[in-house]
Amino acid sequence: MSGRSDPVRPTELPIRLIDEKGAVVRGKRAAGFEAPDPETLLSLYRQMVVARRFEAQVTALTRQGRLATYPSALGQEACEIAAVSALGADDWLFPTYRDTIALLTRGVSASEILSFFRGDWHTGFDSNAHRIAPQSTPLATQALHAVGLATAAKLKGDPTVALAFLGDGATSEGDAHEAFNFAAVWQAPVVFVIQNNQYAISVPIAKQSHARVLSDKAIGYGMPGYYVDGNDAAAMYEVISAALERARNGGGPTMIEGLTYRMESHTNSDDPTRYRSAAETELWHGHDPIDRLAKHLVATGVLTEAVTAEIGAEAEALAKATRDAMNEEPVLDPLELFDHVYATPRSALLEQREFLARELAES
Amino acid sequence: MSGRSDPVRPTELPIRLIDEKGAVVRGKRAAGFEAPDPETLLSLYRQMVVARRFEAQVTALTRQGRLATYPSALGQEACEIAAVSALGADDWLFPTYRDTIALLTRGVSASEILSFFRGDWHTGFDSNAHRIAPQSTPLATQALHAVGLATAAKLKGDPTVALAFLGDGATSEGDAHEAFNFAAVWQAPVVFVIQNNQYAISVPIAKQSHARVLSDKAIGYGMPGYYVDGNDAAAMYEVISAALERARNGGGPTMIEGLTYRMESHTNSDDPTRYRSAAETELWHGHDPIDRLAKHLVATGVLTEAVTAEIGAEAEALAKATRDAMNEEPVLDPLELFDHVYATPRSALLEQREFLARELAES
Amino acid sequence: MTLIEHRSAATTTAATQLTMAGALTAALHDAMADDPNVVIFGEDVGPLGGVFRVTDGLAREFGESRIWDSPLAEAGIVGTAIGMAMYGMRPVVELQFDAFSYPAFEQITSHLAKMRNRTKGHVQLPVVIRIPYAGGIGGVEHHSDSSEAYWTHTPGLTVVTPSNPADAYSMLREAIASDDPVIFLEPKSRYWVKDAVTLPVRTAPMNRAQVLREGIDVTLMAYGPTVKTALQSAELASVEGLDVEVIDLRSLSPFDDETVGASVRKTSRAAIIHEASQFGGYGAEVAARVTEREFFHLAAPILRIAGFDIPFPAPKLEEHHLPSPERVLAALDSWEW
Amino acid sequence: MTLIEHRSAATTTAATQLTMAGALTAALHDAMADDPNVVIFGEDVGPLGGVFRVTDGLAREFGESRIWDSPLAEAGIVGTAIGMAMYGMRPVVELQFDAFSYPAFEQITSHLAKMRNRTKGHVQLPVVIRIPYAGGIGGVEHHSDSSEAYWTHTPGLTVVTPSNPADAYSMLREAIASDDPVIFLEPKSRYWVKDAVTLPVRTAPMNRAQVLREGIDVTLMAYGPTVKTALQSAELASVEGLDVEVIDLRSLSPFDDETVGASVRKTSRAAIIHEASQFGGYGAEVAARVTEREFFHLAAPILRIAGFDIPFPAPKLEEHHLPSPERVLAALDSWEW
Ligand SMILES: Cc1ncc(C[n+]2csc(CCOP(=O)(O)OP(=O)(O)O)c2C)c(N)n1
Ligand SMILES: Cc1ncc(C[n+]2csc(CCOP(=O)(O)OP(=O)(O)O)c2C)c(N)n1
Ligand SMILES: [Mg+2]
Ligand SMILES: [Mg+2]
Repeated sequence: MSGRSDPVRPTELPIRLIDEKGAVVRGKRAAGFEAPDPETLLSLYRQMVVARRFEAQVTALTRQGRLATYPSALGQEACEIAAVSALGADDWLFPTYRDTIALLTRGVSASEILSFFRGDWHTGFDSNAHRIAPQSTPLATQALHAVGLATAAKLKGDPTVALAFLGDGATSEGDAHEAFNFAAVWQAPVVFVIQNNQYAISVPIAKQSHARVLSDKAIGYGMPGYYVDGNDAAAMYEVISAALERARNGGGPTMIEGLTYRMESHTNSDDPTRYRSAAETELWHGHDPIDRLAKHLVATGVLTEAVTAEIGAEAEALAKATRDAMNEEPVLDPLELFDHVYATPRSALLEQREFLARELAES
Repeated sequence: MSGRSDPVRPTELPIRLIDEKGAVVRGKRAAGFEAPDPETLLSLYRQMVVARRFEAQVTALTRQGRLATYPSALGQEACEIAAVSALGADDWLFPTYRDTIALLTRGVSASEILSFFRGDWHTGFDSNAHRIAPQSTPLATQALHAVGLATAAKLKGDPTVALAFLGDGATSEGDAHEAFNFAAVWQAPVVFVIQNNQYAISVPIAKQSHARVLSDKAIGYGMPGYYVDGNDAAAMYEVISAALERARNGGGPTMIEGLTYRMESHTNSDDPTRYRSAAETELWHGHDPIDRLAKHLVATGVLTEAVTAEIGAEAEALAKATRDAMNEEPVLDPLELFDHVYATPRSALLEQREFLARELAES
Repeated sequence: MTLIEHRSAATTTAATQLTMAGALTAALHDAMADDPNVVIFGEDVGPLGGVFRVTDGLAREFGESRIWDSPLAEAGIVGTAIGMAMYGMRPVVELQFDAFSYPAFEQITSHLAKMRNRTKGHVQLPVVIRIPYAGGIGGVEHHSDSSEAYWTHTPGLTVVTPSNPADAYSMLREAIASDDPVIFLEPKSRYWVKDAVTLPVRTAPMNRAQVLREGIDVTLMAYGPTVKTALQSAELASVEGLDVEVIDLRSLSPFDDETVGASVRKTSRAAIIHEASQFGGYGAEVAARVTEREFFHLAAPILRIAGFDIPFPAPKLEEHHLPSPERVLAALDSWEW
Repeated sequence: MTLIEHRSAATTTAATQLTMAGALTAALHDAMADDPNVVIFGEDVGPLGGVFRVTDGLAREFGESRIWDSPLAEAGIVGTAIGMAMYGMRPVVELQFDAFSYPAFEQITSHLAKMRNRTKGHVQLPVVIRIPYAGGIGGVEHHSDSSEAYWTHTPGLTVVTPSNPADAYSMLREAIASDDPVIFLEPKSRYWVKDAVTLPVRTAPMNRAQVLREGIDVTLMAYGPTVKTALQSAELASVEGLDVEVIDLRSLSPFDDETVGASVRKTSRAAIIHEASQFGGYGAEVAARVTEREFFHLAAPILRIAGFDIPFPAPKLEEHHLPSPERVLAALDSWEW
C-alpha cells in the first residue's frame, strides 16, 4: 500500500482518437494515445459491419420467434470488436450474454452461438478451443473467473491475459468489487472492459452509481483506470491493447470504461418506451460507432466502394449462414442431460437416465 | 453522474489535529479541521481510559477461561470512542465484534455486553433501546443494514444518521461495496468508519488492498473520503462529527478511514507471533492514542492529578462491576430457544419445545 | 390490469378475470395504500414495472419515495431492506429471478432469518422477498431454478407460494402484514393464467394447505407451478378409476401437518410433485415427515415426482425435466395396488 | 503435527497418533508435493496456518506461489478458484467457517456446480472447498452452522465429510484428485481427536458409506460430528440389549444406497443423526429415499434425530440443540418394538 507511483487515473473527458466527423483527435483528449494504422482501422470497421449484419439477422429471427431470447449489442460494436481484435490467440475472453458479436468475431460459428439463444444447450461452443468462457448470465460473476484464470496463467509463467466484459449495472454487484480487488492485490494479468451503455435493463446509470464516472473506481483498487469514448473503435482498441501489453509484462490489471449506448431494447422481450425517450435514442443514433469510422476511412481513402462492396458481401454471406444455421434442426438427445453432471458416474443418476430412456421409448 | 462538484478526496497524509507529542496540529495536515474544545477532549480521554480498563478486565477474564472469546480493541480507542461520542442520541450505531467498547461507551451495561462473549445468548442488549444494532460477525453485512436504516429515517423525515464500523479486511467483501454504492446513490445519511488496524486476523493490509489508502475507494462511489490518523481522537472526533452533520443536513454519506493498529491478538485464541514481529507491535505502542491525548491534556493543564485520580476511580469501579457481572450466574432457560424464532407460533416448533421440556424434566 | 382496476378493486363486488401477475400487482397496490411503511424496491421495479410487470403502474401512482429502482446488487437489496425494517418499515423487495437470489444468500440466512432470534425478539424484520421461480417458460440458464429447499431448511424464514390469482392476492397481503420475514415464491409459468376473482379476496390463511380436489385413493401434493400438473394428473387418473385427492401445499414453511395428515390417513397413499431436483428437495421433507407421522397408515412409500438431479436444462429440453401428468400417473401406477 | 512428520508420512510404516487436523495437513502436503497444480488459498491459510491450523507449515514449505492468503471475500475465493481450475489448476480453498461460505453461494451453485454441464463437459472444475462446519466447540453465532443440505441439494457438487483422521487423509486426497468439484466438510469438533494412523492411508472410496459397527436390530446412520454420538448410542443401546449397526455415511452426495439398503434390509429399522435443523435437513433425503427403496422391509418409520428448527444456539445452550446419545436412545425407544 505504499511507496509505489500512482497508477493512471481516468481522464476528465472520455479518451477519443477519432471524432464524430471522422477526424483524428490529438492532444489532451487523446491522452497520449495515437490512432492505429489504416489496416487495423479497416479491419475493425469490417468486423463491426459484419457483426452488425449478424445481429440484424439474429434480431429478425428472434422477432419471428425462432430464438428464445437475444440481447443485442447494436451501438456497442466499437467496444466489442476493439476488445476481441486486441486480444491475442492465447488470451482468454470472459463475455456476458450481451457480447455475442465478440464471440463471433473471435471465431465461434453462428450455429455454435445460436445454440444458447435457441435453447439447445447452455453453451454451444468449446471454451477451451476458442479460449472464451461461457457467456455469463449471473452478472459480474465472470470477472472473478477471469482473475482466477489470469492468475493461474501468471503462476505458470504463461503470457496469457484475460479480458472480462462487464456492463455498467454489473459494476454494482459485490462480485465486481471482489474481482477488481483480487486482480489488483494479486497483480493479475487481466483487463476489465466495462461497457457503460447507460442502462441496466431499465435502470439508468444515475441510479446505479453516484461516481463521476465508473472508471474512477479504479483509484480505489490502486489500478490504472481509463475513461474512453466507447463509440470510438480506435480509442477502445488502443487503450485495450496498451492494457493487454501492460498485463502481459507484469504490470497488473486495468479498468477501462467505454461510454456507449444500447441502441436496442435489453432483449426482445423488453419495452424501452417505458423508461427512455425516443429522442434520447435518436440522439445516440447520431453517435454511431460504425458511421464515424466509415467517415474516417472514406476521408482517408481507405474505404473505397470496392472494399465497401466486399465487406457487404461478407456480411450477407454471414447472414445467410446464420439463417442456414437456424434451419438446421439440431438433434437433441434428452439423455445427454445426464452425461455432463459429474465426471464420476453415479448410480442414482444412471437410474434416472434409464427412467427417462424408458419413458422416451414408451412415448 | 454529472454536473455536481467533486466530493472531498482523501488527503495524502492522514489528517491529524494533535500530534504524538500532544501538540496541536494546524495547516495542511489538519485539512481545515480544528481540535475540539478542552472539555470534549477531556471527555474523550476519560472514556478511552475507562474503556481500556474495561477491556483489560475482560481480557483477563477471558484468559481465565470465563468467556468463550473476546476480540479486543486495545490501541483503537481513539476510533471507537470518537465515533460514539460524536453520535447523537437518535443516531444508530452498527458495530462489529471488535467494537465492544463503543457499546459500553454508548451505555450498554457490562452484563448485557458479556452475554454475547460468555455465550448466554447472541445479543444481550435491546437494540432499539440503545439504537445499536447487534454486533455483527459476518463481515461487512452490517454496513448494508446501516444504509437501509439511514434511508428509512430519511424517508420518514427524521434527522437520524447511521454510523457503521468496518474493519480493513471487511472492505474486501462484496457487501462493503454494495453498501458504499447504495449509500451514495441513495444519498443515505450514513457514515462509514473504517478502522484500518492493518490486519484481518493474520492478513496484513498489503494483501487486502492495492490501493494507496482504503479511503480512496470513496472516489469511486462519488462520496467524500477522509484519511485520518486513527490514533488521534481529536481528528477522528472532528471528521466524524462533520460527516454526521453533513449527513443530517442531506449531504449524503461519507467514508472515513482511521489508520490505527490492533495491539492485541485478533481474539484470545489467536497467535500473532506467527504473522507479525514484536518490533512492529512495539513500534505502535509508541503511537498509543491515550498517551497522546494525555500529553496534550496535561500540557494544557486540563488533566490534573485530581482528574486523573477521578478517572482512575471510575475505571476501577467499572472493572469491579464487570467482575461482578461475570459472577452473576444468569439463569438460562433452554426453552427460550424456541421463543424468538417466529412472531407467528408454529405447531411443529411447539412440539419440539415440548419435547425438550419433557427431556429436561426427566433429566 | 390497469391502475383504475386496482383502485376499484377494494370496492368491486363483481368478479373480474385476473392474472396472477395482476393479482400480485393489486395486492402490492392495496398494501401500499393501506400502510405508508410498505415500500418496494429492487431491479427494474420502478418505471418498467418489473420484468414480469408485477409492479406495473405502482411507480406512477405512489412515486419515488414508495417504490424505486435500486442499484443492481441482490445482497444490497436484502441488506438494506433489513435496515429499513429495523426502522419500522415493511419493505417488499423483488429479486428478479430465482438464481439471482443467491448473491443475497448470506443476508437472508445469516441476518434476515436470524435477527429475531439473535436479539431475543427485540428486533423483528417484516420483510417480504418476492422471487419469481421455477421453469416452464423457456428461460435460458439460471432463469428457471426452484430454490425453495434452500429457504425451507433455514429456520426463521416463512416460505409460501401461491398457485392461482386469488391466493396470490390474499397470501401476498398476508405476507406483507406478517411480522416474520417471508420468502414469497411466484411460479413464473403461472403469472399469465387468469381466473375470475373478486378483489379484495381473502382465501385460507397463508400457513395452511388447501384441498383442491377430494379423493379417497391417493393424496397428491403439489405447490406453485405443479398444482396444475397435479390437477391434470387427477383428471387422467380418474379415467383409470383412481380417485385422487389434490392438495395445494401453499405454505412450504411451516408445513401443514394437519391437513396433509388427515388426507393421508384417509387415502393411505401419498405423492408429492415438484420441479426442483429430487435429491434433498422439498419433497424429501414432505415424504420424511408424513411417513414419520403416518407410517402405520401408509400402504406404500410416499412417492416423489420431481426434477432430475441435474442442473436445470436449456429451453428445448426442459419438458423432459419437468414432471408431466403422464409421469405422475406412471408413478402412481408403479405402486402395487 | 510438524512438517517433519508430514514428510516422513509417505514412507512411515509405523502408525502414529494423528489428529484429524494433522491428517488433513498431511493430505494437503502430500497432494501439493505430488502435483504442482494443487494450490491453496483463502483467509489466513498462509503464515498463520488457518484458524484451525490445518494448513500449518505449508506456506513455509511450499512458498507463496503454492499457498497464499487471499483478500477477505468468499465469493472472490471461490470465483477465482473456478478461473484457476479453468486453466488446469486444482485449487483447494478454505472458507473459514460454515456460515462464511454463504457469500460464495452464487459462485458455488450457479458456476462451480454447473460448469461441466453448461459446457457439455468441455470445462471441468476440479476445485475442493474445505469448510469447517457444525457445532460443539462453543462458537459464537454464525460459527456453528451445518450447511450440508444446501450443498447436497445442488446437482453437480460432490459432498463428503470425514469423521476420523484416517478418512480425513484418504478422502481429502481423493477429493483433490477428483475432476468434480467437492465440498469437503470438516467437523470442527473432531479436529483434535487422535487416532493411530499410518500415512499415507487409503480407506474406502470417498463415495461409499462405511459400516463401523455391525448389528442386527437397528441401522443408525451418522456423519461427521455425529458419528461419535452414534457409536456412543450403540454402546448405550447394547446395555439395553439392542444390537445397533452404525453406518458412517461419509459421502453425502452421492448417497450410498447400496450399503445402507443392505443394512436396512437386515435390520428393518433405521435412524439418522445430524446436527443441522431437522426441517429439510439431510436426514429428510435419507429417510425419504431409504423408505422409497425399502418400504416393505421397514418395520417402523425412519427416525431423524436432528437439531431443532431454530437458529444455532449460543454456546451455553448448544448442548440442548445437539443430538445426544441419550436423545438417540430415547428416539429408538419411541418405536414400538
Ligand atoms: C446476479 C444477477 N442479477 C440480476 C440479473 C438480471 N439481469 C439480467 S441483465 C440485467 C441488467 C444488466 O445491466 P448491465 O450490467 O448494464 O449490462 P447490459 O445488459 O446493459 O449489457 C439484469 C438486472 C442477472 N442476470 N444476474
Ligand atoms: C463473511 C465473513 N468471512 C470470514 C469471517 C471470519 N473472520 C472473522 S474476523 C476476520 C478478520 C476481519 O478483519 P477486519 O475486517 O480487518 O477486522 P478486525 O478483526 O481487524 O477488527 C475474519 C476473516 C467472518 N467473520 N465473516
Ligand atoms: Mg448496461
Ligand atoms: Mg483489521
